[in-house]
Amino acid sequence: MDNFLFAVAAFVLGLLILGLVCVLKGATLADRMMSAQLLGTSGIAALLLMATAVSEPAIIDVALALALLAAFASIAFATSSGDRQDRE
Amino acid sequence: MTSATLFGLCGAILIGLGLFELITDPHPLRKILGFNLLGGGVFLVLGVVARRGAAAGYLGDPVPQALVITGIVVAFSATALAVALVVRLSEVSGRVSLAYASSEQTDSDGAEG
Amino acid sequence: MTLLLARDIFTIVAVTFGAFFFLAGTVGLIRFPDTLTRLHALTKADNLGLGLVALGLLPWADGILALKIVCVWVLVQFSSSTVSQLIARLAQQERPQA
Amino acid sequence: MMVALIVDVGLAILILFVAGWIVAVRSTFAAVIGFVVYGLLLSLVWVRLWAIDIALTEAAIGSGVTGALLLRTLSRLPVEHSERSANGSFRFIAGLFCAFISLAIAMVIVALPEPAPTLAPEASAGLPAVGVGNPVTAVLLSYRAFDTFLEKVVLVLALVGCWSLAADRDWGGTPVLWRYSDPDGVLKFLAQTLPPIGVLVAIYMLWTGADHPGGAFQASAMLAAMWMLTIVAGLMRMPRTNDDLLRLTLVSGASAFLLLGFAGFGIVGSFLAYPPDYAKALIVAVEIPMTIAVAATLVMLVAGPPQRRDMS
Amino acid sequence: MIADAATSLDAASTHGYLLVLAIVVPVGGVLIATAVGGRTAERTAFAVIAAGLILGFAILLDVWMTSRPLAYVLGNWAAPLGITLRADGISAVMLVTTALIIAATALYACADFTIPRDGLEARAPFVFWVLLLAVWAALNTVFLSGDLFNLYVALELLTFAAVPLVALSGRAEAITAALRYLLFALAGSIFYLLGVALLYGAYGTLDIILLHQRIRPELAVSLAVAMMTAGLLAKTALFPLHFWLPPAHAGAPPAASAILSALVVKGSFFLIIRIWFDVLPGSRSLAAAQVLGVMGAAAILFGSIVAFRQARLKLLIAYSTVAQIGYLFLLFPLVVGFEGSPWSATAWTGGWIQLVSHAFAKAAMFMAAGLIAQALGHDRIDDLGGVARALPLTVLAFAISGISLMGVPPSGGLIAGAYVIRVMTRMLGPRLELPTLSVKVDRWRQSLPLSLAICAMLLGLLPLQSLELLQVGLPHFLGSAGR
Repeated sequence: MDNFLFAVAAFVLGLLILGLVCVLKGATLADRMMSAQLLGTSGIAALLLMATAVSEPAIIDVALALALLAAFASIAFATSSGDRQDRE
Repeated sequence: MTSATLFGLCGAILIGLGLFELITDPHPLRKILGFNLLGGGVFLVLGVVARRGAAAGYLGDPVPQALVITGIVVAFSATALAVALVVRLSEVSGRVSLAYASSEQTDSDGAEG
Repeated sequence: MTLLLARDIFTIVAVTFGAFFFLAGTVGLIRFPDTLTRLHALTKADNLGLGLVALGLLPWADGILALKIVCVWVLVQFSSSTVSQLIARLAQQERPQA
Repeated sequence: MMVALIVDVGLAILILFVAGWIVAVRSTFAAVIGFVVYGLLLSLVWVRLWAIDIALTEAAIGSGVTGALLLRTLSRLPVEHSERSANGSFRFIAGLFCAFISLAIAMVIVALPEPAPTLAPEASAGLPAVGVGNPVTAVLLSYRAFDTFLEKVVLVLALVGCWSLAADRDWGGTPVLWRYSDPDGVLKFLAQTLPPIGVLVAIYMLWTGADHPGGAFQASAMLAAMWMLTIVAGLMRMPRTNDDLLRLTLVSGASAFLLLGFAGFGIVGSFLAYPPDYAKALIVAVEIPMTIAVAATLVMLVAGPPQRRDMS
Repeated sequence: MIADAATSLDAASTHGYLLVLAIVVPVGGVLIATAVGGRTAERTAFAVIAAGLILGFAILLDVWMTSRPLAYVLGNWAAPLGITLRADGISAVMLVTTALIIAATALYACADFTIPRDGLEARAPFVFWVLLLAVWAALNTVFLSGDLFNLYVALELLTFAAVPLVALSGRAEAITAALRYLLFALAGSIFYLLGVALLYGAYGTLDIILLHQRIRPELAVSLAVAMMTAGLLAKTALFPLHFWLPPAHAGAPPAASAILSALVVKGSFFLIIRIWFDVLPGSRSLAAAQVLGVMGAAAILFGSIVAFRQARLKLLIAYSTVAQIGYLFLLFPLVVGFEGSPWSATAWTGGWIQLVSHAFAKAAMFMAAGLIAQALGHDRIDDLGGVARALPLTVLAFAISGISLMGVPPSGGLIAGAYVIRVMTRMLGPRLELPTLSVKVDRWRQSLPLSLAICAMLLGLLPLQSLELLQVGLPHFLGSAGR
């Protein structure tokens, strides 16, 4: 089971690369940020999987912290880029 | 190869990449990013040292781990100060560049008191 | 014994489906034509992908830990829906660029 | 654990890919987004290195507060794309030089002694005297408390340095985080629901930090993020930089350490030593002001120098 | 001597608490000044300076009398787990030098950075007083800490205190200079940290004395020391890593320039010495020392020539700092090259006297230049004619410190002499009418650079063999003249 969970974690991380390509290609700010949000969620999923695979509950705390803060960074982006447009 | 060595090598490359960005990119904000890449690499090396020192029932040596935490806080403070300087520079001079606005030796009567 | 086996199967199924939604979300993000449909794909990954993964892991966690996992999912829902709204607004504003 | 190694290799490749991209991409904005992702990946690496405390710190700082800081900075700078220095040969030589440095470091890392020297047994042996179960917390708040004390001073100085960049007339004014008109009230909704959870998580991190991964710094990053959220949503006001309470809060972390240090002088006869029976209680007692002080410092650092006039 | 030091690992010296106080008192000052602000900042600074002077001299006296280093084990956690503070001869000397120069600078700066009587806090005074104390705290930590990572935090503390001082004037050039300085300093300290990481990975300790006992000549050590030295060279601004220094030191307010040039660059230099002579075991690489020596010599030539060509007094002094830093590095090939012979001890003592003397002279020069610029409203060298009659004491201070820069190392006198003489001839040069002074400068204020300059001069007259103090607590490498 541990190996299975690890494998899924690896798979989700592999998707991360695809997501990164999105960030790279993203035509608009919104696209880039969506990809970054997806990356955050993927990271959280990978952490949850790893936490169970290696039975280290503290890793879930990292996921918790990421869930709170990655969202914060996204909001910082979405709102502060609005700020930029107001000025332009 | 163990995972620790793998991430250690990863850290070594990150150091090179960060240093390269720090040296070659003229944009100060990118230099700051370069410094952070570099810092990440150095912390990773320290983390690898910690992981290798697993003993006494711990999966890593707590001393270097604590050093990394202190280092991350210091690096953040550094980033904040550097970024504030960049913003101020662009407010004062209207540009984001490390080049000096005028030649160093021109007499702009800027002697301060 | 069968209970343990059932738990394994449940986890494998749920996590696999979760991973599938992540895949769908990512592919959607790359392939869909405009920002709003891409946003739709993203929310699928956020809601269902993470949700199923979390669901699959729940049997392995006890008490407070299970609560934390649920908490993680709820938090991601909160922020993802908010960010989606903000991004949708942003997308409307900068449509000419896209 | 073959699969685990594959995950690690994948992670290493990913992180190098992102780092290379940060270096190569032209748009500074894209580089900043890349940097947030870099922080996220680093915290995964820390998990894989069994350094959960660092993973928490990196998640809090790398993808949270630093991300906010850099994005806010971008919104204040004129939009411009990074102009590459045309000097190709300089870049080539610099590249060679950096590659050489990487190679040298790699050689040393591969040749590090086996078994590796470690202070883990000493750190473990000292734990009963400190009264906490998390060895990293013991290092930060007892064995090497002096480092942590000076690090709090570094934060205060960074803020003084940041404020020193204000215009003279703006001194004592109020920094501006960033504004969002929030037409749908979405942000307000989030700023009302998220912070209670965030504060709860922060308190949990602080409390659990004594015996499990977590601790004051992670908690303060969480508090800072929540505080910024409420400020951006307009639910709370940014304090003035000459506000007495703010100033006191900012120095309270380092000051608590200082008082504790002198208490150690008086009671145990050594600076920064804890009386054995109260060690854990004292550590938590220092961590609480420290958490609040660092949270306030982080918010003010992201917000930047004070301003008096209206931004727009 | 190592045996002495090793016993002090376990037991703190009787007066070891002085070391803690020497760091904690200025830090406390920083915290109080930041918290209360307003006029308190200035008052706190002077209270701290009084206490700091006493502490500095007390530590010096203790080390001198007992001929043993002072040590203090923080929190009762002995190395390798904990951090030990140590004061050997060179730390004690640097503590006192720093205290004296900070005190003089503070007196000098009162006039520029008075907090207005209405009690409203103003930017520049607040920042200056807080950061003056912070620089002091950081330097004392650099001089006293016996732990490599703690030294990293101290280095960063120094950077964070020094950079805003450079930008204090708020002009675009000053901010650019500060930003460059910050980037150099950050890169420097992160490489220092990398070296620390590698050393810990190889030997499992951060304590300088333990490391000295465990260290062996191997690749990890060479690379670590190379990284740390390179990082610190960038912070010390040794040629060719000096680019950031002249605009940074010339663009700061005079009181800040005095601190930056006299003391801050010495902090990272001190650390290089620590690593080379306290951490490394006996066999130091002469080749590496010679590389440092050659860079030093290049810095002397380059700095002096560029200084000679400057049109502005402050820039001239800043470039002469580049040259003076070069002189400091001549210590390496001399001490390493003569290792084991009495010459080594002479070179060691000579190097330290020169460092201290340069610190006093540089502070005096920047203060004098500040007074001149304030009085004349400019600092163009070509228009300095007649200033000697208007500000005789200041010009005398400038002359004496110039002579002490020229005189201490006999070999370098000529090059340093050229630019000093150029400035002096302008200052003393004939001019039909007295220059119009835009501001009147108090006599007591002029006496500050003068007294620092006289200190610098007197230091040059010390006989080189007599100072055993400078060798207290050093590992044994200086030959028979050492203890």
